[in-house]
Amino acid sequence: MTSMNLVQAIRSGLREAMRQDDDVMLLGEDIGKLGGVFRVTQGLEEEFGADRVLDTPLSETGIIGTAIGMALHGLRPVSEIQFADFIYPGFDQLVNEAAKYRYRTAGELHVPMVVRTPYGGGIRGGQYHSQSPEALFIHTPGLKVVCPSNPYDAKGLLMEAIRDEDPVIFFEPKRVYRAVKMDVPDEPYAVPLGQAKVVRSGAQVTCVAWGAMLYEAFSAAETAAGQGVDVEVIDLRTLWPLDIDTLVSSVEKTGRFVIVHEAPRTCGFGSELVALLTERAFLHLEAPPVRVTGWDTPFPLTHEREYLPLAHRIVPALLETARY
Amino acid sequence: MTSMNLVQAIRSGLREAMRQDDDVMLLGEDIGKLGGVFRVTQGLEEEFGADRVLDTPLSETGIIGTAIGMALHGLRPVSEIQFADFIYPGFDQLVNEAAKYRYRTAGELHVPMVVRTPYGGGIRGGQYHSQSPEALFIHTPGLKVVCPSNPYDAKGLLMEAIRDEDPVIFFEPKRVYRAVKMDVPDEPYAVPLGQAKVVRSGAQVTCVAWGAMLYEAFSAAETAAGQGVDVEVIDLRTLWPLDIDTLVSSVEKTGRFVIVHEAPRTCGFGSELVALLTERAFLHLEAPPVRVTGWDTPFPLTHEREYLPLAHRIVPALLETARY
Amino acid sequence: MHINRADGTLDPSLDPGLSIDQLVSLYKAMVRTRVVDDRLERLQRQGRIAFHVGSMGEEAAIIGAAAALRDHDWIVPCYREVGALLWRGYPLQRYIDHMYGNAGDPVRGRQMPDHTFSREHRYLAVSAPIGTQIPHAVGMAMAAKKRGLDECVGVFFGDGATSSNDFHAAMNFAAVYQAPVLFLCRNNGYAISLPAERQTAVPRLSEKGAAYGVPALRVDGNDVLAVWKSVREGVRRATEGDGPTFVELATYRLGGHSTSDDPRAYRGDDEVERWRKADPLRRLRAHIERRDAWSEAMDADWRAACESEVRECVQRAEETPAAELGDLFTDVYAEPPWHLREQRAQCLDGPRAEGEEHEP
Amino acid sequence: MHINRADGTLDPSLDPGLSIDQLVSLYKAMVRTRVVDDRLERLQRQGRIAFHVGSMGEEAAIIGAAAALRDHDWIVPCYREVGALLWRGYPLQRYIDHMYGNAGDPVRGRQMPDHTFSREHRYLAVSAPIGTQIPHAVGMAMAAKKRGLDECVGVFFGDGATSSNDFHAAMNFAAVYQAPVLFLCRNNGYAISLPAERQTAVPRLSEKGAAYGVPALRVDGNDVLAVWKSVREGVRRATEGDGPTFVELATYRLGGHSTSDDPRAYRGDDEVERWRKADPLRRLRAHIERRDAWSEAMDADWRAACESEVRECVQRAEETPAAELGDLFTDVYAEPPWHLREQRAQCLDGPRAEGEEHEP
Ligand SMILES: Cc1ncc(C[n+]2csc(CCOP(=O)(O)OP(=O)(O)O)c2C)c(N)n1
Ligand SMILES: Cc1ncc(C[n+]2csc(CCOP(=O)(O)OP(=O)(O)O)c2C)c(N)n1
Ligand SMILES: [Mg+2]
Ligand SMILES: [Mg+2]
Repeated sequence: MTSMNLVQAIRSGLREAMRQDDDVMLLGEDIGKLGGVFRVTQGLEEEFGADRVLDTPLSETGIIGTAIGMALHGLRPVSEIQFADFIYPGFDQLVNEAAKYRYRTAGELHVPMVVRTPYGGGIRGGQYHSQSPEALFIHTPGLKVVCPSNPYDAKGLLMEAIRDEDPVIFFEPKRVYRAVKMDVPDEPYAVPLGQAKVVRSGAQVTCVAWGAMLYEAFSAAETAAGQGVDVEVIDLRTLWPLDIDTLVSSVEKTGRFVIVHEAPRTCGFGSELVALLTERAFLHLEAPPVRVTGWDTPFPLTHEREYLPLAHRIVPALLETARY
Repeated sequence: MTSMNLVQAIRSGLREAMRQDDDVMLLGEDIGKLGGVFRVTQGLEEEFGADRVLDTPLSETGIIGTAIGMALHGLRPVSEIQFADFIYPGFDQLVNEAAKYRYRTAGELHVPMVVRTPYGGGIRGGQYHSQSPEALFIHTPGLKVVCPSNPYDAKGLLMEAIRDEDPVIFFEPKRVYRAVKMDVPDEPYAVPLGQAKVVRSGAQVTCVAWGAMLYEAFSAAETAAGQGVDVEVIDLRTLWPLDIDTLVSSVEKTGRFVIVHEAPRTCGFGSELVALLTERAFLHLEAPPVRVTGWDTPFPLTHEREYLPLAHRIVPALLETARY
Repeated sequence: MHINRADGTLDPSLDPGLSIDQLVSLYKAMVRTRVVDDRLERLQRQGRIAFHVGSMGEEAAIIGAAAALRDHDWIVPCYREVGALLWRGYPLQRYIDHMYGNAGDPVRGRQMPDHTFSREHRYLAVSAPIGTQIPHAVGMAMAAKKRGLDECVGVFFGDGATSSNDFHAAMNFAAVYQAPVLFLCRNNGYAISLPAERQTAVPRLSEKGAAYGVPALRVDGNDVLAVWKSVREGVRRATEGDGPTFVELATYRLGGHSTSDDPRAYRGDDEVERWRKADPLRRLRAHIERRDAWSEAMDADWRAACESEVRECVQRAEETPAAELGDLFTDVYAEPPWHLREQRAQCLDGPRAEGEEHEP
Repeated sequence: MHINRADGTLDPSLDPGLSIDQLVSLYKAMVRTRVVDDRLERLQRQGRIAFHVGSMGEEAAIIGAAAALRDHDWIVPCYREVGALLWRGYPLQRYIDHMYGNAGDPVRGRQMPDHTFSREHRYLAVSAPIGTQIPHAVGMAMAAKKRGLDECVGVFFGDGATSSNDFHAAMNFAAVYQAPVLFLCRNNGYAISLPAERQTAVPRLSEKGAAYGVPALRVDGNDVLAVWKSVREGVRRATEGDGPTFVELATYRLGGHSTSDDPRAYRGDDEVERWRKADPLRRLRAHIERRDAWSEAMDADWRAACESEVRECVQRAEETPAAELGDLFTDVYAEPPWHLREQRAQCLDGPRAEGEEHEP
């Protein structure tokens, strides 16, 4: 056990995966000597050599496209996209190729690869260093989408994602990178994909969040508790495939739910969660579902704290939902 | 008035827009001599010349990227992306550039352009000639998304989209291209963006659809009527910004709704409609919302008619919802 | 480069010295591909299959390149290279089953006709988006190199694909990482309707190599010997650690882009006629006939044999039932998650589509 | 190309004959940009601004190119060219307000520092995604050409951007449509930490022109005269209908990539020291001093004037209130639709964020 922040835990996950399996390769911009702009891969080029840690030219098409080829050949590439905002030049390769390869070869060829990318706001990054595009990938059959909120889960989920036989988009909450520390085993371990975690159990309202917003949801739940409202907080951890059972049982118990995410509200993942839970727990619902999300604007700079669904916006949503 | 199919009506809209305004330009692959693979632009190069109808190299990045430049300079480019499935190489330009230009220049520079693209299944096109990616663009603040179901609306909406000051993605239901004929004025006219149309009024269930699936919804409603269930069918026409009032009043009246779309269910536009209507008409709802959509797989070939949400799947949804 | 002259003689200074048996095999493969193409086009016109994208006129470029690669080298196709797959021994029946999307289709009716693959024959899966396969080839080559395998990758694409994002990224990565890959650019004169001269301002696509530091050459793609020789040289370079090579195979698409196309809308018959005279089959035939290894009678026999082979495959394909409905839901992920299990049950237990879709 | 020698003399055979006044103005603009850069870096270290991306060492490339364009030609920037905007007379106060994202910021606190624009100065808006501006420039140039305007477009980008999808598409479209555009490639040696030698396998980025049929040359980007002359020649070509030109401005980024960077992680001090000797300011100063148009005293005065100008702007910027909260919701569309009106009201009427975000 070592006390690690999120960056260190992810690095540890990468290192252990590379030690275990010579086929694990890293690709990305500035991930070599510099160790990535967030230093996640620091020291890995030194340990594993420049032929396993590829400091690539500036092309997300090239990174993701060649990673697909490597995966088809049996390697396990883990790409880093420097910011989620810059994933779009590789979008075609992800949604038309990686996601569909297994299907279009009836399972004979497939693409076991991971694309890691820091996402979300809160670091004064404005519209191009703050985006949360998870919904685009959840809408794409064939991709898995993971988003850890803490160092322990991050390492375990990442190692599991690397072992997974399907392409996984791994969103890292950059606001949490250095803000949270916790004990993390030094050895390899797995946190299975597809399992959400009830981080606070409560009886009156279910609050679903992931990544950096989990902390806001949690803090809002504590505040609400002070005002007599008992909130259950669920950290999704894997966004897709979703742990539907955990969510439905919680909402069946509470009859009320609030979804929190950073991405713009419209067609965000929150809308899918509202739809699924409304469809499946309709007769249990005692209040309209509520989404507390980023606004439907590009991500701003100066007012990012008013854009993000921080606790000050979650608390009233929880109270109103509970008292509806 | 001339009886026109969808292809002819769209062509007529393009022709009238180009006659009215010398700044309207067309760009796209094979849109010149060939008139596009669906022949929508047939004859336009001849009439307006190769410097207003640009038969471009094979690059969606180039088409959309240069169109943005033209729009910034005051032209009104209308690009054709040969199939919606091929829009992703230009995705970055659409979501990071076109969508955000006005915001990031505080309104001083903006991008009045239209991207036309045939979408959807039903022509035996398999996974790369059948996709319906509207949700990805609806999730992107700054873009408008239009999808006509018939020739009259198509021409009027297209002319309005070309005049619009914001970037518009214009999805053309290719399954309808030659299947529907109706009287269309030869002269220019507008169908305003942002207005849905109640194409069949009914009291018991609201059924929302757009594009090619409108016909399936309509037909299913007729079948349901035969079984004593009175369905209101709404053709969205503009997907975003949404005509929320028409939808909410309908659902307040019926208390029940079914959403139909071709795209995969998860994080499709249906989830947003379910969320919005559940949030806003919660106390009126008498049955859980239902989505009848494409399955969460890549678009198949042989079984495309079992993939699409055709009437045979909509009818039971309507009946069950009505009788819930 | 140009070796096989129209009169059937070879340029002795360039002759790569293929045996006459090899040349006859190449010719036979080219004819077989042509016969299959012809038949599929007719089937499409009869409405028995939905679509076909053929290689008429490009057989030397495709099969010559496939022959120059070694059997264990990967081929990464565009969509027009089924001749290369058949050259490698892919069963014709399997291909025809694929064209019908029936239960024998290796992709289970999930892709359009002419979008097949074979892991066994080291032939990657066709996808429609132009250019996307090019970085895959580079990634595979990088993997082979990292693993120290004596393996290279030949990737096919068209003149149009040189404008794609993927081409640019792939060429650059290949050169930077010195990947053992061959860029096999079938310049068949058109990207659907757009002539290659309007695709790019450079007269020869091989000039594009210079931007990346990828050695590039242009050869007569209708001359199977020139194709073979240049590709084999690329294989040598790749396997000796000299990195990628770009070979422009200058040829011509004698047919439409696909059965959905109407080439008369954008090109004249005279142009097509000119190119018919440069038909790669005719040229190679002149050579093997000149060497008395082939004759009019053998030609007729071979064509007849190919035709009856195709006819039988078609018959069997038409008797084979459609791919199973349940197949719609498998292979999205390694294991089907809850939502796909649920949707599969809904679909299989739900009402079946009957008759036509609904249009007013 | 190389004109201004280290000792301050000019190569007479290449001298473009700029007047001494012009040269002094260029020098002064370069110094002013350097002073602004210095000050912003310090402000960032003091936590008074969030971020800065400077141009130390690249002033000749940026300002020389801007000067060679005519005032009505559009400049399409990457993010490191504020020197070009200031050269065009953009008020320094507006720039500093932008750096603070305050109420005077022309982009209303919506973009990161150094992402400004000015329609009035024909300087398009900076965006962070690398390369995306390059096709915009080509589209603008195509528009200018279609309208018969005597106008061209100069687009800046870095060595890293040559690997982008957008570069590839833009170069190709520019050549195919003979757009009056200048590709101004600031090769400053690095894309963040990746040296240009590993960005691509070609030693000179100007070799990339050959792939597209875009005439290309490489000049010493630290020599303002060589920059000016080559860009002016490109302007001539563009406006005479000869289409695009690619100019590689070979220079060096003396500072970090941005204030977030730590260049010592990937390059040695000795390399930086070597390039400091080639500082473009020093070289031009040697020339104008040699012609007695500049002196030690004038230099000190000018630097002091620039410093006090910046200081005043900073002070005013710090006194200016933040951009308005309501601005968060405008300019998404020409007219705000219902959902944004609703969200705006929710936000303005709702609780305000206080204190810190919540982390455990
Ligand atoms: C990204 C993308 N855009 C557009 C298309 C539509 N399309 C299919 S084939 C084709 C032309 C391809 O030309 P080329 O690369 O020369 O190959 P050829 O068909 O001539 O062999 C186009 C534009 C596509 N498949 N993918
Ligand atoms: C598409 C994209 N990928 C990655 C980044 C992150 N990034 C910002 S600047 C930069 C390097 C750019 O290098 P270069 O083009 O040489 O310009 P320079 O900063 O040297 O002026 C990178 C990788 C980005 N902004 N956009
Ligand atoms: Mg071609
Ligand atoms: Mg650089």
